[in-house]
Amino acid sequence: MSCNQKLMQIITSNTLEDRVKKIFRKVGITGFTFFYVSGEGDSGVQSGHFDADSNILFMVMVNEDQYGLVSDELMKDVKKGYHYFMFSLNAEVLTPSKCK
Amino acid sequence: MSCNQKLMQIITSNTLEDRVKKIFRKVGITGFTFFYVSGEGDSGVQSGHFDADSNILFMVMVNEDQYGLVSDELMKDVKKGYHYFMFSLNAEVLTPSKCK
Amino acid sequence: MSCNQKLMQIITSNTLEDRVKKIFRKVGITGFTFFYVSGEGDSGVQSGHFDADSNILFMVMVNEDQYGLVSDELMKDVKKGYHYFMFSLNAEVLTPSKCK
Amino acid sequence: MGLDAILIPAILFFALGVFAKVIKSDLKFPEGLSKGLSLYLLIAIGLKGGAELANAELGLAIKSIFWAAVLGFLLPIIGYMLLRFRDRIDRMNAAAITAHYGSVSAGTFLTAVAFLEASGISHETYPIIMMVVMETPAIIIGLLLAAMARRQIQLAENTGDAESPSVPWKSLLHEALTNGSVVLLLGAMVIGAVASPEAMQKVYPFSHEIFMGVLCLFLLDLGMEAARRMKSFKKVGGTLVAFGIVMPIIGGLIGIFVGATLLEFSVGGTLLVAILAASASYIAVPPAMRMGIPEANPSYYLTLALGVTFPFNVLIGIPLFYSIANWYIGL
Amino acid sequence: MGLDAILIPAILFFALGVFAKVIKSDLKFPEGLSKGLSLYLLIAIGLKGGAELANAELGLAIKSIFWAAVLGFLLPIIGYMLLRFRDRIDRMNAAAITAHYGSVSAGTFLTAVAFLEASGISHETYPIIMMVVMETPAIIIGLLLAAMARRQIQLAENTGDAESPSVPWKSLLHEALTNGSVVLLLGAMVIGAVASPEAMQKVYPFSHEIFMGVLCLFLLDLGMEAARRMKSFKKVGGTLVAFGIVMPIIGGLIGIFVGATLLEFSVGGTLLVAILAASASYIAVPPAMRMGIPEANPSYYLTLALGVTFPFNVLIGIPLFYSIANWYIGL
Amino acid sequence: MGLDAILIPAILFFALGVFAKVIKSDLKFPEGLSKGLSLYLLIAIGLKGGAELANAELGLAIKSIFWAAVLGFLLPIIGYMLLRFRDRIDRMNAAAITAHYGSVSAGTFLTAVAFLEASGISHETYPIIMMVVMETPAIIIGLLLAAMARRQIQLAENTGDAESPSVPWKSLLHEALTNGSVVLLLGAMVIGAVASPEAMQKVYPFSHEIFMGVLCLFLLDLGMEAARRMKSFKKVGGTLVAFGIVMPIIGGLIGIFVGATLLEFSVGGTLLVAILAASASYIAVPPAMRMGIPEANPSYYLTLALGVTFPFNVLIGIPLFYSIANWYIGL
Ligand SMILES: Nc1ncnc2c1ncn2[C@@H]1O[C@H](COP(=O)(O)O)[C@@H](O)[C@H]1O
Ligand SMILES: Nc1ncnc2c1ncn2[C@@H]1O[C@H](COP(=O)(O)O)[C@@H](O)[C@H]1O
Ligand SMILES: Nc1ncnc2c1ncn2[C@@H]1O[C@H](COP(=O)(O)O)[C@@H](O)[C@H]1O
Ligand code: NA
Ligand code: NA
Ligand code: NA
Repeated sequence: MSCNQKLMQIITSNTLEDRVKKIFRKVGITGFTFFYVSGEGDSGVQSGHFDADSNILFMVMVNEDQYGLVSDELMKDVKKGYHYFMFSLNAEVLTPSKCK
Repeated sequence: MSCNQKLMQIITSNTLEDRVKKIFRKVGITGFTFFYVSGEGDSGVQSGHFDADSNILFMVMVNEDQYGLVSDELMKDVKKGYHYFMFSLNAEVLTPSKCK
Repeated sequence: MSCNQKLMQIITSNTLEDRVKKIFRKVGITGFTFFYVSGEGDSGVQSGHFDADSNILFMVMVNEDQYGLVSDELMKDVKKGYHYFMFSLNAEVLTPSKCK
Repeated sequence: MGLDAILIPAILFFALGVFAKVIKSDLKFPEGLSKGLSLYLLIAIGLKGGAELANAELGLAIKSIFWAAVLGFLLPIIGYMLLRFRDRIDRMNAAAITAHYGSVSAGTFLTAVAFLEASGISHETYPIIMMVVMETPAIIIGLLLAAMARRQIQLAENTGDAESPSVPWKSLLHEALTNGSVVLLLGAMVIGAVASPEAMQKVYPFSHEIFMGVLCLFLLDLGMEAARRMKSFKKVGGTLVAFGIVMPIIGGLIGIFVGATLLEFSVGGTLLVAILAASASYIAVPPAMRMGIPEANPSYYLTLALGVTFPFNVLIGIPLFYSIANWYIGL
Repeated sequence: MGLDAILIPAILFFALGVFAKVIKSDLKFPEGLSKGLSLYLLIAIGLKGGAELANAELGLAIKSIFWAAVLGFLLPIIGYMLLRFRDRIDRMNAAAITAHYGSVSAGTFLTAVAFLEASGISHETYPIIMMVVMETPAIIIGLLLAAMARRQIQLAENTGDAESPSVPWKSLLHEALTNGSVVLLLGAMVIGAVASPEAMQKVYPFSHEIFMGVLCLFLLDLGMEAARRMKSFKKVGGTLVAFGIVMPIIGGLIGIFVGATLLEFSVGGTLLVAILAASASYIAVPPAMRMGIPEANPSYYLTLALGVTFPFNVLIGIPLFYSIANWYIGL
Repeated sequence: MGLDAILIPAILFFALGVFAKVIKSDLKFPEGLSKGLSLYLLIAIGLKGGAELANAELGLAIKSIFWAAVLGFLLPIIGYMLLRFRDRIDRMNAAAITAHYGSVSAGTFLTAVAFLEASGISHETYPIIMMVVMETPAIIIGLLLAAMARRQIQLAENTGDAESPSVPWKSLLHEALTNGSVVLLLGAMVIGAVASPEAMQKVYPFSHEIFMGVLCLFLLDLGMEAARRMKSFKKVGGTLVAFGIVMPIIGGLIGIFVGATLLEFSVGGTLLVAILAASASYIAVPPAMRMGIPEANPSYYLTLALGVTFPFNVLIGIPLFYSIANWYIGL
């Protein structure tokens, strides 16, 4: 009853939380997980003190179709200059209800 | 000295923290990691304000034997109605003492 | 424009945060993510109440070269007795600027 | 009793929180803050209650405890019947939802206290001990209803026991009795009662003086959270939303009867009993339902308790029950 | 006006925070604490301002609001011209940076208030409402400058619109007006103004009495954060660091003129206007720039606002502008 | 000096925390809260100490500092000898554990202060500065003992240096001296001493008045944490648990001698010195041991400091050492 899906992870500024959630909704994603992280990168140190220097990490498990849709949408934003650090991992989903 | 193992991740309600830990103990798992996350899914928005609407994410690195044991136990709960979002990733463990 | 890289994760005591960051800097890593987690393992329960019993989890996406460099450096510390729980996952990086 | 009765800071901050989310402001509380505030409030109210109950009349205290337990057992049963009427809501969800209405919302209770204090109306302190008592029975009733429902479903489906949760009664009762907020409230009451008054004096600036301000902050956060839950109205459906308003009215009226007639409290004390009966727990009960009735949908009961009943009580219930109590006692 | 004027606890704690990071201490604040402290401070200052403004002179209040808006529009344009002089800083970064200087830093403002109170100098309360007003215009100007810059870049590159961010004006204006700190500050002011003084009295121990202490804790944290940012000076470059000092001096002088001459405030009130003009926002504006000008580098504007201008104002600006205001008004 | 001496709120809250975990309640503090409370307490005690030490006698202050340093160097050596007796505990763990006993637990110290204040017993303030002094020497001794042990192990094993940690003395001394709690305590003391009393007055509601209440909250959390650690008794073994009780008794007695005879303090001041000597650090030292003696097992020293010695001191040590000090000084 398990299935193979893609675990996408997106690390970006806390201030773009709603923007990313809107993209999820747009492509029909109803399940996702997120938490706040710190980090360093091209846009400097994100130490988590203010909204503007906190990072959020989204984890979203998607099937092939959703994967294409959501990464296309996110990539549009990347081209506009938004800093999304995105990558995906191959996962085996064990919860049966999540394999439909 | 590295080895291949499974990184299991389980996302569930904060209120089931002890239940999951008990399962770990039952199958002999002594090492695991967890942290609190927010999310959305079939059981609604988990915004992290109260214990009842917070999520916990468990990460546990297991070998093949443990993998079978722990996923069986967790699946029993899933059948009872508990919401565990479970998946596994293939990992290469580098810390030698964790490869025994 | 995507590329395959290694997602290294290092779980260790909060008190070694600066030590790990120094290693990153030494091998030329400028981008990484971290957050605080709880856990159990050989060094006991890390419940997150004090600096001494909190864990930190580092996520760092590296190419093959960096992977060798950073894991060698970290392994030196492991041999000295430092508790680093380290593993790596195969990731597909989607952000173009991170694939150079 | 005009509009200005609800123009107290606590309620205004609640309204500000709702407003912020309605206009989609990005105002956000850091993680952990609302849990911390809620710990503080439970301790403060417990200490206060304990210190005053140390001088309480034993007979009346026992009577209050008795009627609190009765309310805790009775209300969920009324609620269950309402929800199951014409089979509108399935058994499991009905059991889980109704348990919330037998228990209490400390936030609503404290807002009612603030309302009374701002209006200069005195009140008995027995309702604080009633609050402690009411945390537990509703959970037990909810679990019992669910266990019965599970049996019926099994009989209907003729399935074996294999996959059904054999109710872990021991651990659930333990959960109900050792619930964090019960322990904190009861513990603080005991400390407030046994510690020497001089020593307690040094704790007052923390537990009493800054209390109202902390409550404001807490209600601001709850306002935002309540508004966020309101978005789920559609998913939850009209029946449940209606229940979230009807049930507190029924509870409040029963509470007024218990407070005024059975316990012979003043208008202030009666209002507090009404609020105990009218409010729905969103801290202690949901975790117990998560554990004990995993089949129920958490977004139903959280939306109801927090998105419907809580704002209803804060904005309408408190002044409404106050007026009714006033009128009823004055008869 | 000697050294001891800045020996007030708030400033000393800021210095302690800087010192801790300079000696590389491992002192660390838990996550969420500084966000929580900053919520508290906004509420407290809002309540205080609201209560006092309830008795304010309408004419002067409107005049203050008007000049606050003018400052908010004017300062970013001055800043933009400075940054673009000889094409030193590219358009996008110039627009994003300059928006911060039109808005205000509540932390700096509160330090100035603490400075005045410790020195026993009275001040008008209109600057609090000016602070609210100034949060928004600068954001709008910044976005306008960026939109113009984007158009020019496109014309220059002759590229189509396909990949350029079509400015989502609606959502950005919404963001500017419903920004968390605006809502909190304005909301608390309204509550402070409409709630009955007796009810407010119960909130004071929380909002007034422990205020100075909380401010100290907040500034300790900001001191550490400012010092951490100073490490990025090299990356940011000399031009920008210089701008981070020159701009608040220009702003402060303009602020003194507005406060003393146009609004005819006392020395205390004039200092506060100077600080409004001199300070750079590091809470409200950066998120808006992240959203609206994604092309700009966040480490530039955060380093400037927090690592340069903030410490400059706290340690030098406040006593400096106070002396100048004193001299100017005494002329 | 009966049971009611420990019936002060602070100790009762500690007991409540232990009780909650013993009955397996799900009571939980949000992440970061206990770190935040501990920051607050260090600042508050520092400010208080600084303000009073500004008027202290220089001679006695220097004498206190001297004896504090002696205690900090001496106690770990005694502890090391006890642990190494008959080779019961290996060298690395012995060094790491013993360092904790040379340093102090601010939580225990503050509970002792609360105990004295609740009993109306006055005390000298020099122990506060002694607390600051004692943070560091023990860390250095611990590292030295470990360095010596490492050499011996190498000689025994005849291995090269390749894989052994060449002690990074510079960074470890730096760590010991710039440790967060040292910086905060010392910084707050300096601020308390140099800031003008009028300005400090505004900080008092935060730093003094709500102090006792915050301490209660902190001890509630520590009680839960201590109880959680007690579960590891089995892993840690009887020898270590016994050490965790014997060592504070030895330390306390030496502390009484230092306080009463060498420093000629009153009973109150003597108790505080006894507690400094008897208590084991669980905030400043563990991180230093993590860094400096990675070979040692952290669960040993955390279990001992937090699960054994801390509850022993709070529940038994304080009244015990008080009685002994009383008797000894009365001789
Ligand atoms: N190589 C990396 N490995 C892990 N996280 C990274 C890496 N690069 C960037 N990040 C994360 O992504 C965020 C945004 O990156 P950037 O756009 O480079 O500023 C950073 O703050 C980090 O949290
Ligand atoms: N597709 C998904 N991707 C990532 N996380 C998910 C997904 N679906 C559910 N979750 C997480 O699992 C939790 C429980 O899911 P559910 O049982 O669907 O309510 C949610 O609150 C999310 O945090
Ligand atoms: N098998 C495991 N799976 C996941 N996390 C682990 C595992 N073992 C150890 N950890 C994490 O690594 C930390 C240090 O491990 P240890 O060195 O065994 O004490 C623990 O506190 C856990 O957070
Ligand atoms: Na109720
Ligand atoms: Na400005
Ligand atoms: Na000691």
